[in-house]
Amino acid sequence: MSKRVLVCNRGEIAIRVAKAVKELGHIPVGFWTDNEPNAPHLEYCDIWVHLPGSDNTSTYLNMDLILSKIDEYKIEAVHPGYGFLSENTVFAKKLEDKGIIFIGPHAEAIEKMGDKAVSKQVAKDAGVPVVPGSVGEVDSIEEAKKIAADIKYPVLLKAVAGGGGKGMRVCNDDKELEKNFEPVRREALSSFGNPGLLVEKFIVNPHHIEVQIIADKKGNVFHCFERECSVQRRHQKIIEEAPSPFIADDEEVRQKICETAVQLAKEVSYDSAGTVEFIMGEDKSFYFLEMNTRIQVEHPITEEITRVDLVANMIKAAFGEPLDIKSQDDVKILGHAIEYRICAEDPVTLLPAPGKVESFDYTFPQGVRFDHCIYPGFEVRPEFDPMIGKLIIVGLSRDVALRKAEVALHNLHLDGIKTNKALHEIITKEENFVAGKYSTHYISEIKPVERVETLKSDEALILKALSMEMNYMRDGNEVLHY
Amino acid sequence: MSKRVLVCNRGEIAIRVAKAVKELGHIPVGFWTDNEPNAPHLEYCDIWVHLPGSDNTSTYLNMDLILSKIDEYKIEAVHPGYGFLSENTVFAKKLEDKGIIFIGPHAEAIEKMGDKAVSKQVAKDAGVPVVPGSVGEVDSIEEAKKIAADIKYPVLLKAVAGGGGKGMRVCNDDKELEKNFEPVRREALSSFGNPGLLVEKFIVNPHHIEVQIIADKKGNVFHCFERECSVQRRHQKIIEEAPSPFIADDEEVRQKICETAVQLAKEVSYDSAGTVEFIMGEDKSFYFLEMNTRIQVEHPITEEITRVDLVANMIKAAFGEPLDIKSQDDVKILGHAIEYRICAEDPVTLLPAPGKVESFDYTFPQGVRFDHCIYPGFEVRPEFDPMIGKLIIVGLSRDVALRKAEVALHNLHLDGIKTNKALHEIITKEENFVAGKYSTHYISEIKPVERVETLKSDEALILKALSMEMNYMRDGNEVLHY
Amino acid sequence: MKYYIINAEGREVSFDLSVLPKSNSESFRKVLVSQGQGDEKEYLLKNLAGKIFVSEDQTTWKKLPKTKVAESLVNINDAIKVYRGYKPSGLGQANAGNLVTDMPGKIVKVLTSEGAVVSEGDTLVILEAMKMENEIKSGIDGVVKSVHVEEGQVLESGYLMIEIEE
Amino acid sequence: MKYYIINAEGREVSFDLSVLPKSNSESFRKVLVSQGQGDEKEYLLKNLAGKIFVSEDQTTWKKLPKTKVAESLVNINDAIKVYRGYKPSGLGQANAGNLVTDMPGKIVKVLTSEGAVVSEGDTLVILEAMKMENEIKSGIDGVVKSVHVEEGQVLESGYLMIEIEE
Repeated sequence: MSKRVLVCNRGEIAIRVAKAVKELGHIPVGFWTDNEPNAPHLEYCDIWVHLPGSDNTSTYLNMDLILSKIDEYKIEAVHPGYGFLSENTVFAKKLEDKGIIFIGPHAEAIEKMGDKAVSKQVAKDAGVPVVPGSVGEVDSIEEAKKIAADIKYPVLLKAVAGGGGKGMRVCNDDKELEKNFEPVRREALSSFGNPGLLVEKFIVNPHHIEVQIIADKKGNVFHCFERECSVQRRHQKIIEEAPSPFIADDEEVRQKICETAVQLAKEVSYDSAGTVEFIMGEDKSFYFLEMNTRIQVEHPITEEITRVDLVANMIKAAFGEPLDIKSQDDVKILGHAIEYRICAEDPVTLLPAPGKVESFDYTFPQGVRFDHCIYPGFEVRPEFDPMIGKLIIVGLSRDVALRKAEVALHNLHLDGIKTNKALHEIITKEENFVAGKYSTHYISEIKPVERVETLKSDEALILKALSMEMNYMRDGNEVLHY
Repeated sequence: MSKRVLVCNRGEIAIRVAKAVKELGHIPVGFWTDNEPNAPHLEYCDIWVHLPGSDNTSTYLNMDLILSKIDEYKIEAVHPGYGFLSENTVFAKKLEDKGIIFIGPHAEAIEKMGDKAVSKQVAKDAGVPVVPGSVGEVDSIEEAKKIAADIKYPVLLKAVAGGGGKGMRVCNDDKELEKNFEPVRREALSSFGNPGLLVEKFIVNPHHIEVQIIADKKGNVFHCFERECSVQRRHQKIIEEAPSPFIADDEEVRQKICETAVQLAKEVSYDSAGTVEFIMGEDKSFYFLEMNTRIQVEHPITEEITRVDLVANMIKAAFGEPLDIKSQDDVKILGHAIEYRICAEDPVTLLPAPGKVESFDYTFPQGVRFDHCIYPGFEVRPEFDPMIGKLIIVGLSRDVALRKAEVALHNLHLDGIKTNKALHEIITKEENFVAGKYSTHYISEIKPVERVETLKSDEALILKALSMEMNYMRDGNEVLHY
Repeated sequence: MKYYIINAEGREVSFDLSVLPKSNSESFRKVLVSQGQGDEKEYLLKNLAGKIFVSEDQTTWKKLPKTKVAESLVNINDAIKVYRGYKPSGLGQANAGNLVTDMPGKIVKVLTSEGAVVSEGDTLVILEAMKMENEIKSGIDGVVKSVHVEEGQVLESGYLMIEIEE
Repeated sequence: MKYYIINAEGREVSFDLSVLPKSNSESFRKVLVSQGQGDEKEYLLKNLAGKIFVSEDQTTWKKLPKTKVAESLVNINDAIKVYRGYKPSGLGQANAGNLVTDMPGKIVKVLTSEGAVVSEGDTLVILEAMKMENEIKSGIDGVVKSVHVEEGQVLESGYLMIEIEE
């Protein structure tokens, strides 16, 4: 029988989650805030709940307010999406205490794995190789320097509760460590409501490879193979692909890393969708990095090559229902998928660039999936993630996917806001990327976008005017006036 | 280097083909006719060519006019889509003579396989089992009766050049044969420009199972497994799925039927995308029915379970380029796909119902592909096929696909025209279909749609008015007046 | 705004629809619908991503089919005529004597007046629509019974401009 | 229809745009654009499935981005102001003395006339938009230099209604 499921998030992931909630016959409940009264995910929700306020701290991060709304609207289950409260143990616990289903792993698993310091220890105990670094939280700059001295620079300074690259900084010496310590603390607090920091060894020319886990409450833990997420900028993933072109057809390594991930998940009796992140050296040796105990931005590429609906199965798991997968053999790879994160950012300065979408249109080839929250008039707010869409391309092979990707990117038109589309187009044609040869330093190695062609010629201006003129004609044909 | 490719068709298939043409870096050229000046496929074409006239005979079936346009606009290749001139040997030959690439098999293959009478003989010679019946065209009712007497009633009367169920009739005795002979001739002439008829044994409770072939000009012939097309009405497919739930996990039969199809294709050195149709008895014995030497309506379900882009590869084959598939082992099945043909027809009388689409909207779950040519204002013309869209659902398993299908159908909203959506919804919940147990007589066995809920209550009417009111407000907010 | 809805079977629904002024704090419109005294109902309407949603309690919302056709709504098996504002005589079947706008436009000139004797083909109104001036001619010989428009007035489709009696 | 386009750098493009009457046989609109004598160019515009396409030869067509914003077009890194019809003084920076419509609407009442002495806050025009009557007030003390609107007139956004001199 159908349950009221709170989609406790916004943007494209809220839409993705609401779709899955509906697919399973439940009732999606969505939030809207004063800074986003026209939140596009509401279209997929049957019940709309107002969260007063215009900053995340008073809305999507406001646990008490959200808990009161959960009572008021008789919510039976909560899907946290990614970011916000998705890996907040306190939130998960409070829901557990209320007898409300948290669509994610049990609180203890979040506590252990969601917390990088603890998870590292758990991994060690399980015999999973880890990157050398601080065992627990680092509370002072002095302690940080001590650890850095042990493990040698360069070191990586990162938020305990972090993820998705937010709250991370590489430091090459004590001076940089001092410079970054406090800023990263602040970023950690504002982004995740937790100022805890870690210090660990920074591996040179690494690959970021992660394994998708899906598990149920009956002890079944399956992997859905790996994702290559090495195309990053400032530790922020911008292009992901599955399977990894680095592992390529080295089935031995693929099996090893996937089984390692399953082993670790079993260690904490993991019972939901999650991702085990590894850092892989050029000799294909890998170290456990962290585990994300939530659905991830890049989950669609895994869905496209395995046909496993991760979000739907995550919900089924939380409800104690059997997964669509009966055995590990049900999970196979067919084809190759690439995800491009479409972000509202200045193509030259590469900084987030909020604004209002004035025109939005695309004509994609067959084999393209676009998870997004864009519509003409959609406002990209500075308070929110500039990532507004994910262009997912799938083909029989990587070559086919790249062929389709080039055309898809070219035919995606977003006007009114600045985006990183040009960057994606450059990368898609760049020889090293085409060859599948890149580490996490790729972006800093290739030439960034210098200038995006602007509306220069009179003709271009005139065509804009013609477009408007035609709009009036069309609408004039449909509209009644008062 | 990029070629001008004529998309010699309209509707959803013209859009599908134009997408593939663009994907491969070529220039799609599209036709528009006086009865469809706003043909939606033009959006995907860079060059628009006018075919004067408002009936198919003077436009899409007008070979001479089309050939003259091909000269005028310097077309280098032609994709015929399905229907119209897609299996017309004369057309293919004339293009060959002009040195223009016909995106389909070589003319001789069309002649041999496109012609049911000849193809049957070819199959026989190749040792492929065929359904007993007339060897060649039947020119007179007397001859038809003689054959019927030999092979015993019931017999199937069908157009030589036919396909897609058009120009077909079952006759149970001489009387019915006499009654149908002339009408079917006329239908054959008007639909395919060829009045030739065949008479063959009608098999009781059969399954319609077909195998997808993709081949290149270097002698590589691959199959992309089978499709189950037994949900038919008046020999018109309305729901197809892949793989076949009837063959299910009987890999032996699957291999046998697929290899038989490849063998037959090789017999005529087939060099494009094509489909070998079989009729399968309840003992899983199968007979060759016919070969469609063109892309088929239901090609997407094969694309979704194999990830092979059939249209793109068909074009590559015609241009003598290597296929995306290097060996038969590259073709694997992952998941299960179902296609629902969305037709503009009266849900009660089941007759085509032309009209104008007044509102069109959907919110689909993840895993749905919708190949269509619908937009608000789109006019379904009586001259054209009432099939305006194909709702393709894919999931890890058939159960998952059905789960998604139910929600997808429910959330597809088409207003202004009558459609067979209600029929699809009933079938999707019907126990025999859910169990995957059905023959080609399925539709006549299940209860048809009796009545579709209508706009009755005052409230419903008021809500319509509110919707309008809101439209004016919205547009009034955007539109400039003169 | 008065609404008249007549469906195919000729059944008529009429009601008063008033859109309340929108306060800045609200992201939706309040609409009052009255089908007669006492019987008043408030709907909340919201335009989201170009789609229209309706709610009665500001919590449960459902999407309304966004009909782009102005004067007529056609359901899967039910044809309906909708008139806004002025209730035309002749209801559904506006005849040759009822000059009804078939597209939105602005009255440029009214060339007749009540009581005037007109004959078929006479231009009675000039309507500017689609940036063209359209001469609206009488369909019959007769007497102008009433003129419902004035110059400068902006009209929707399906609006009865002039009625003529034979 | 006269067009004035001023982009961020203040560069101005002005041209005459006339939409030719549409014949029934044509499914597209012909538009003449003139940037001065001799320099005239014909464009073909077509609305297809709600999208806009342009062609110069009726054969090769390309899609135009369908901008829904009326008075301003913002390109990926270039802000542009567009005025239709009347060329406002002050170009981009319409100031407190230039009353410019910020939404489409219809003039209900004009409460002033040329030469009138007005002071800041005086209501000079009542503009009906979004079914609400909006009082358009003077932003400065001064004398009404010119009135460009009349009652009943329907205006687009960015239209200069009244100019006031200090």
